[in-house]
Amino acid sequence: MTTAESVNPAVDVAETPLLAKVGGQPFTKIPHDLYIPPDALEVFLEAFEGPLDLLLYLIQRQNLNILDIPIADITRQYMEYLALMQELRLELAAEYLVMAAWLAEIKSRLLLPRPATAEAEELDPRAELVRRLQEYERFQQAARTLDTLPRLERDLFTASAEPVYRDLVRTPPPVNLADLLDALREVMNRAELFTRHPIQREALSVRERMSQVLEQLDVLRFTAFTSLFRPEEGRRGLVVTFMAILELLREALLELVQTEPFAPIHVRRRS
Amino acid sequence: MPELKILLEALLLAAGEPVTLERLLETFPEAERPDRDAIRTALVDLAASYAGRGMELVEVASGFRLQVPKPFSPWVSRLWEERAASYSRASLETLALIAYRQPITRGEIEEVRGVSVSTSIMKTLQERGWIKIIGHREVPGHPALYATTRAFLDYFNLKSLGDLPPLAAPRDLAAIGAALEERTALPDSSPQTEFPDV
Amino acid sequence: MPELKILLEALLLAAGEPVTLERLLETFPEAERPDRDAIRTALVDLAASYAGRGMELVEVASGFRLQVPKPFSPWVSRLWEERAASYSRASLETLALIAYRQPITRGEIEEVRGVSVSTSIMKTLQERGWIKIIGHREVPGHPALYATTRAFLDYFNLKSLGDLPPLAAPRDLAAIGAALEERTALPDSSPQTEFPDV
Repeated sequence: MTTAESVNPAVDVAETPLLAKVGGQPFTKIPHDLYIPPDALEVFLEAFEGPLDLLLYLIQRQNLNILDIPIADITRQYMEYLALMQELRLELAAEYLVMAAWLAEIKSRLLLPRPATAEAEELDPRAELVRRLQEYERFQQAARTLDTLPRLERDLFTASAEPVYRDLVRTPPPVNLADLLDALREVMNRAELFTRHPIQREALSVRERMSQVLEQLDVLRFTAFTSLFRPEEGRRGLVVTFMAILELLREALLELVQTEPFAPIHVRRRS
Repeated sequence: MPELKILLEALLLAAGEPVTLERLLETFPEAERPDRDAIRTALVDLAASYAGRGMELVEVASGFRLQVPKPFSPWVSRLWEERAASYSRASLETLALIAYRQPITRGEIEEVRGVSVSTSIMKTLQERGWIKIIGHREVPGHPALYATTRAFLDYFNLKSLGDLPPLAAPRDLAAIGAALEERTALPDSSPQTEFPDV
Repeated sequence: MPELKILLEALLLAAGEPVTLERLLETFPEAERPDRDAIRTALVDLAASYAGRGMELVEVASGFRLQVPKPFSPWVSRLWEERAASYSRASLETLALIAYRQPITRGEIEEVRGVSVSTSIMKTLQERGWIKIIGHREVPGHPALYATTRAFLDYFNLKSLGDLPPLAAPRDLAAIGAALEERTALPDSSPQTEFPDV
């Protein structure tokens, strides 16, 4: 850490009276050094985002590299801030106390002679703290960078023009042939159930059908032969219609026209 | 400060709604605030610059607004195409009956289905362009006769109604067979042998 | 049909949100649909035509968007009474951790920050549509795994996570240890056995 850039505006306020201390010079009793009105102090202390943030602040304020942490000094300063917070009855997150214990542990381990045998594996007791501080510092930086990215609604604005002439377009649902067949099968099966009731069908009369066919025909226009048949009537109905047509033909009431072999047959009423 | 005309463009685009002259004025710090005439002139300039573009500047009751001109509405409308919910069973049955039994009246469909067919189903299928009225049955009430359209065949990738798959169930086959025969077999086959059971 | 470039302008303005190339294509009836390259070329043309104007065409995670460029923000932000929300350091740090370390659990965020992450921060970020739960870690307690969303990228004017500014390079633990050894070794002849109180 080489910059003395402050962490946030709230810290700025407090930083000025403390700037005299540089380069790890011992820190005297905090309350006497802090020329901060009690209200502002509270805001200042509340501005910390946890113990790592407070530690980083203490380190950065003294223009120290994280690797140069004077553990004894920083620990003392940290404890003094903690005491201050407690004095101000600020609710302390448990993490602050955990950090205090950790700092004390590091400090005591640094004071003890290291056993020569464990030399290879054992790292400096500060290493883990330094790692955590560095990691947190990276994301503090990332958060600041993120905040400076051009952001919608603050720096950039979606450009739009009203689509006043917009109509509601609905895409009809897709249908596949299999669904259609399923539906038909189902309805036919159901229809069978209905027809199972013994309903006496009136016998289809060829005579009646003859007049029906005739009614459908026109003197002027040809009608498609096939259109005279109603498949829903079943075979019976089709045959009756066919016989009616033959009978009408015999009686010369209609004429059939087919322009060429296999072409559609058309029917017209004879005048 | 950007050119007034361009700044007004940015303001109107960002607003996305009509903005009054007063509201436009208020976006300037007092010391730099242009007068109303300057804004009006710039707006006129801006409006003229949109000739042949994808937007137009209009003054409506609640202020100045950028809008997408009418000629673009067919494309713009399709931006929000809503996929309708899939068809109901009733719609599919109705469509299937029309396809396999055309021409058919609504009453005949109802007879087979055993329930009434709602007007909205017939309307939906007609709006989709899949069925149409091809005439009226010469019976009392002159009910409309429905048939499927070319669009229906196109949608299902069929060359003709004859390409509709036959139904597997034997009972149904007779019905469908009759429907298909009506269109294809009848004219060229001997009805005497085709219909032995009458 | 209007010129493609102009039509795209109208579509993007009407949409008022990022539009994918596919969605743009679908606004054309199939028979008249331009190919993707034609659209891309027209979009490039269009973007170039906005130089010095009150809008710019950008591609973000969810597609192409017309937006009012940053230099206009002082005026544009005065259009609305409310200031854009600013986010607390805690929120931004949490968001940064999720953005750079996703998928990540709340516990992992807390570990780096050295402090617990309030539920309200996670809720706000989720409500904002910037983060979402994408699964659960297969460890006791099955903690939720958080990741950023497409809306997050859109909001920060990014096309992909790769466009995020690079994170400061980490120093690995061994290096930290070595550096510490070196520093403490200098003033003292036998650092192995004795650590001076620093």
